[in-house]
Amino acid sequence: MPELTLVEAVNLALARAMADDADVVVLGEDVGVNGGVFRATAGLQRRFGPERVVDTPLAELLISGLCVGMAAQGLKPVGEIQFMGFLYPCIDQLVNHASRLRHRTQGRLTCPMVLRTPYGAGIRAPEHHSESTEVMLAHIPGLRVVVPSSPERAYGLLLAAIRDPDPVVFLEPTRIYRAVKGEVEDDGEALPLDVAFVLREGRDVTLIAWGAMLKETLAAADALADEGIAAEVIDLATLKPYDEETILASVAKTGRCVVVHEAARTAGFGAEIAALIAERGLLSLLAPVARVTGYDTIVPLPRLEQHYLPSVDRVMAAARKVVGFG
Amino acid sequence: MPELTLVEAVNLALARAMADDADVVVLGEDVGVNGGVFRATAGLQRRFGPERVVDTPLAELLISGLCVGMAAQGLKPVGEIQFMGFLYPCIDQLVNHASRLRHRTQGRLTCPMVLRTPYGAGIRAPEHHSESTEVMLAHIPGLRVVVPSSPERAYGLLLAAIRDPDPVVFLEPTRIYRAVKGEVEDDGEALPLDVAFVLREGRDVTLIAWGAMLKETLAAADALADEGIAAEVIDLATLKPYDEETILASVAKTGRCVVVHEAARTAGFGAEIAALIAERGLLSLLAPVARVTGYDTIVPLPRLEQHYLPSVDRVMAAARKVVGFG
Amino acid sequence: MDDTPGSGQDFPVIARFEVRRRSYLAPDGAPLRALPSFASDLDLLLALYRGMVLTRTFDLKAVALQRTGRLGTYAVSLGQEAVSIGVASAMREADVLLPSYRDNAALLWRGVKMEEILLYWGGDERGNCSSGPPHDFPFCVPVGSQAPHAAGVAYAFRLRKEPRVAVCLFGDGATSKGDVWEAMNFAGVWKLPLVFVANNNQWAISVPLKLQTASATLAQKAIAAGFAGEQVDGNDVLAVRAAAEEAIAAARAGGGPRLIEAVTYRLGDHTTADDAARYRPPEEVQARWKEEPITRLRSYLVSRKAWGKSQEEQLAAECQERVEAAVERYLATGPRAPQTMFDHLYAELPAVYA
Amino acid sequence: MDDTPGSGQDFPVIARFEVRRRSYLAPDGAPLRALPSFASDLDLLLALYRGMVLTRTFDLKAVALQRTGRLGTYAVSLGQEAVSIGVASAMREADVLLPSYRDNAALLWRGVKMEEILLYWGGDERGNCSSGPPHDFPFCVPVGSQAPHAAGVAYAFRLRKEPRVAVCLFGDGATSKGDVWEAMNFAGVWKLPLVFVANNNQWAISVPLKLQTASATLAQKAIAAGFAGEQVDGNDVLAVRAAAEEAIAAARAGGGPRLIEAVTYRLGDHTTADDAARYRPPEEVQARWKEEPITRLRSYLVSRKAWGKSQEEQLAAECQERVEAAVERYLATGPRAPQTMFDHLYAELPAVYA
Ligand SMILES: Cc1ncc(C[n+]2csc(CCOP(=O)(O)OP(=O)(O)O)c2C)c(N)n1
Ligand SMILES: Cc1ncc(C[n+]2csc(CCOP(=O)(O)OP(=O)(O)O)c2C)c(N)n1
Ligand SMILES: [Mg+2]
Ligand SMILES: [Mg+2]
Repeated sequence: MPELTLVEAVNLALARAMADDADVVVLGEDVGVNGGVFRATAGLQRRFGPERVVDTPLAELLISGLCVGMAAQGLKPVGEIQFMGFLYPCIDQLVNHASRLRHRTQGRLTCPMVLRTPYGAGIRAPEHHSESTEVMLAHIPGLRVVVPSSPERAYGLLLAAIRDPDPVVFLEPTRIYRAVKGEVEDDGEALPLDVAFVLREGRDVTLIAWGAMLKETLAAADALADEGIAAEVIDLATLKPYDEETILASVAKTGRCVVVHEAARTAGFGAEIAALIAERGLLSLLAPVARVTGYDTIVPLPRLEQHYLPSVDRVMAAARKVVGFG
Repeated sequence: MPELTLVEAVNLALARAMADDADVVVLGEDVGVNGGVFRATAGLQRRFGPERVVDTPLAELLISGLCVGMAAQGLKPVGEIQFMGFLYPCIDQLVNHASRLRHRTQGRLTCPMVLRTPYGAGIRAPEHHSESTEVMLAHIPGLRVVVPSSPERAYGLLLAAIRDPDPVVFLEPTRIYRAVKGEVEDDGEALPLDVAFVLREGRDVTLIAWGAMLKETLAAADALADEGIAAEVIDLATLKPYDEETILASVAKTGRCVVVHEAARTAGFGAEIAALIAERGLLSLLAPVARVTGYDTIVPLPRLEQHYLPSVDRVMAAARKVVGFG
Repeated sequence: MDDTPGSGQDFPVIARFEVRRRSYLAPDGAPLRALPSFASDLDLLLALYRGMVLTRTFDLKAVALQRTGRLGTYAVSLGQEAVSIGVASAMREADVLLPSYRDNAALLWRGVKMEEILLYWGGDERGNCSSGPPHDFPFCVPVGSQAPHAAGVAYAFRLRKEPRVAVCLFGDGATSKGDVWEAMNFAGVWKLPLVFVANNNQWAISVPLKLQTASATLAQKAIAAGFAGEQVDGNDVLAVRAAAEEAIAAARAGGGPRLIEAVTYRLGDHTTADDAARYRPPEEVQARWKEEPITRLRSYLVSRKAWGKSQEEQLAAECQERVEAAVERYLATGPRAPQTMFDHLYAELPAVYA
Repeated sequence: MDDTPGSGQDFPVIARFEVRRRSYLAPDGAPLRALPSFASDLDLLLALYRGMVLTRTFDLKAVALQRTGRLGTYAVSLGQEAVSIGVASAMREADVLLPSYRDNAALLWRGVKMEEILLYWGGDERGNCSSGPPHDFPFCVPVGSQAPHAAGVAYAFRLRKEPRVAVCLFGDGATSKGDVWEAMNFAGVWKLPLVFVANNNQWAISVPLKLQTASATLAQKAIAAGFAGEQVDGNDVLAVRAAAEEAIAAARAGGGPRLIEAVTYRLGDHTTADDAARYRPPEEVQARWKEEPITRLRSYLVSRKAWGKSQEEQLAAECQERVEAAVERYLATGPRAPQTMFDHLYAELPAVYA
């Protein structure tokens, strides 16, 4: 099995989906000849032609709206937004149309679309290229929001997203596009959406993260093990609808929880997880639920961005604190 | 002192701000001759002229972007979005520009704008007219998000929002635009932003709500009193940045908390409050934090919308449950 | 043209454009020029006429229902029936309609049942699961946001080489939205089988056209997207139908998109929640009644001896009866269980919500 | 024009438009026609020339810094210097510039320091708190999103009756964004003192103009908003400057907005993160070097005996020196404390964050 980077796994899944299903269409800015600014769509246009791998005009609202129209006609469009910072013009289409086309027509029209976008800070990119506002999407009923954290999961979850009969926003953590490698078999096997992945078992504390933050979270778990703290690490993977049971089961076992995300703290998705536990897992809690997150400020430009991102140290400190609590 | 409805109080505050400060400009669809589809800007154009009360073309992105440009020039624009369901095209401008103009220019340019919009369900309106996605805005660093729940607070908070040197999204609960009346003195006194209002004191349970849901929440508190349960009712009023201390102080006293909002449950702003308490108020908690919210589905059209909205009964049931817990 | 930049100097003109206005019938129904060939088909003309009259009967009834608390907010198409009917009548069943919220006439023409439209405005999602062509889009409320969908639909036709056309209707106000712009631009690039119809009824709620845009016509907005626009008299159903027929045929033949601006007038309030008297003088509205499409076509039909008083009375009675019957079916539609609000949220309700 | 809808019939033409193309100097620097009056001001021409050369020197240095890890992603304006310089030189200090991210030349002309621009692309917010006119906007990264700001700024001028003009630059790609459309339309309605400049460098990263839009010119997009557009040779700084001067003067005098399409070519990669060889043949780029603006103006200046080898050498040395000095100041700029990331989030940091 070949070792692939996460972005190569995305590419592989796209190629696989397009080969398997003539209805799959890829569209976005620079996805054609150029193969995408991160090369996620490299080679697809040569293989599937410019009508199935469409270089769109520079218009994000359009891309999302095209997806809705194509999907209503039974295509399976996979739109690419170049960076999450440019996804905001799509929110109108996502909230007012994509997420509710099935509901408002009571199943007459459906919207099997995927909107992919690289997201997150930490790649020394210019302004507006470091967004991680996934919670804005995860609040929207009718959408699915999926975030892979490894090449294998990128492949399997993207295939699942494309095959899913409903709209999926697929957020690809830029910071680990090439930073992690993994064996990926091109077997066309999708991974389940709606299921969180327990990446590491442990009984002292539950660490929950998604996307690029798994890197720091797993590193923290390693280092905590050296200190005698056995951390369970959960990759939430699908944020909407999310897998409550895996979280609750883990916290029932460990009694302690740290949620890690790079998005701003206030009303980030970590709040939802903490709220879930405060509501349904309170009796198992042996310590407050800690949130290790980005700060409530604008993500700074590269010179300071590393200070913005949750570090291994911050995750460890929070884990130690909840483990040592009470 | 005259008794005013909430929408009349909004109108009064706008008139006052415009009379006091020539830099205040009102703009939006139908805000001029027509006085706004809810009459919030009635009479303003006659009084202040069509250049300060601007009927814009039908373009929400434009309205928010105009506000940014005007504000950078030192005007104090107050944009109106006709319904929150049409605010999504503004999110790009709000996240990428309004909220960070000061930060990205290190104070050289600033953005003293207000974007007002009616919001919420329950007025038997057509599709897309029942949104309450306030959490999407409350997640954004650099914004303020304010929701009045009475005519007095509408007047005072709107004046504060207009005078505030930073961008404020001002969400006006449509359902109580005319459903509540209150005495409002046109004294030009602003109310503090960033401070929650304790509308009713009680020692058994803290009920937290904002906007139209205060109606049900206060009614529930009344009815609970008959059952011998003394509920403290907090109007959060400003969701971003929000007043953590008032919440924590109340929960420290009551040990029990119910958060009420009509927005969908998952990753709603209630999650943030529950997370705050799970993190910093856990030791005072005598029961799980309950969330009484809208459901994770598309707000139904009028025939079913009352079943979607949290009812007095649901609030009471949750309060009883947390009070009776353990 | 003398004020074009550079016109005082000898800079070469590198592009020229013009916009024409199509009309066949004067307000009094008199032909202004040779009629389009379909006008020789009297049955078709009568069908157009019936469609407009049915729509008006239906609209007025819907307002009455709203006024008596039996319907939610409703948007009448009073005075604009010719636009929707003219366009819809030029479409094939396999074509896809992407209407605005004021296109009752088009929906009815395409087979949507009156009780379904009432159900929708009465606050029940089942109204959108309608008896029209299953691929048609429902009413679109967020103004202009259906235009990118239309481009997506038309793209699908192009990709699959299906001889189908998407037809997207919106108002003058909608032309100010970036959505419409982005969609038109994309349609131009890919020469999509897509006809845009701007229903220029002069008002966007209270905002008059001159505050909406400075462009002399809405038709010329297509120039920006690299294709042709045409203005038609939107109160002349023959003009609308002819322009739509040509545009749809051209689009089907691979000729790419076209924009039709249909100039008409909103004789009614914006919706039942609006009071237009607040912002426009009754005299303006009164004057516009002289141009409205139903009387116009009737005058022409009468002049051709194809219509008369008895037919008119019979049609009125028939429309009334059909509308009443639909209203009865609407009012008899039972409530839905509250938990149906979770139906169709996803193909399958995720376990976590169950 | 024969394919305009309805042209086969006798429908009246109700609107006509044309677009002209302005140019003064041929690629070899030879005048094509009478030059604009400012061309008699040799000092001005030399200033334009120096501005372009400084920009290019700076750009190339910035790329070198990026390649050696001392700068973040950077967008050069190689070959496009005439657009920004021509436009900026036609502005007054009190006017407001709303640039795209590729308008280094305009910023430098307006007094922004080179080390500030480096600081910005080097990842430090302080670069935006620049020494240019304090009311100017910083680079805009989300494509086209500065256009509505420009309309807001121009609206403020109009309201306060200030004789100032907003000037908004963006690329060909940006013309596809609804933002630009909505802003142009509003500017038309209110006849705002606002000049839009579309820098048509033929590419939006890898997307060539023909996939961006089907419109024959970008200038004609103004027709949709009800005002005039003009195309200029964007490699001819005289043409850009003259068009900008006219448009800005007209706007200042209450004549409303104008759109200038400056046709140029992006000789460099999109940014340092891009490799244009992946999507366009080197021959195309090679051919375009023959049209670039600096050589063109130099040829003209030389033909007027206003420039020669020694001046060129001196200028090169001087630019090099200024750039190096600025780079040194940039590299010497100390780091900021991490907690400064909370500075200027709000006017006062809310207590809850303190
Ligand atoms: C995006 C959006 N903004 C605002 C509204 C509220 N609204 C409903 S109809 C309307 C005016 C639409 O005017 P026009 O496009 O001319 O269509 P008409 O109603 O005249 O048919 C407005 C502002 C909306 N539905 N959608
Ligand atoms: C809204 C938005 N979408 C995507 C991008 C990513 N991006 C940066 S520049 C660019 C191309 C811009 O092309 P054009 O407008 O022609 O300007 P040019 O770069 O050629 O100067 C793209 C797609 C962005 N910055 N903003
Ligand atoms: Mg209209
Ligand atoms: Mg370009």
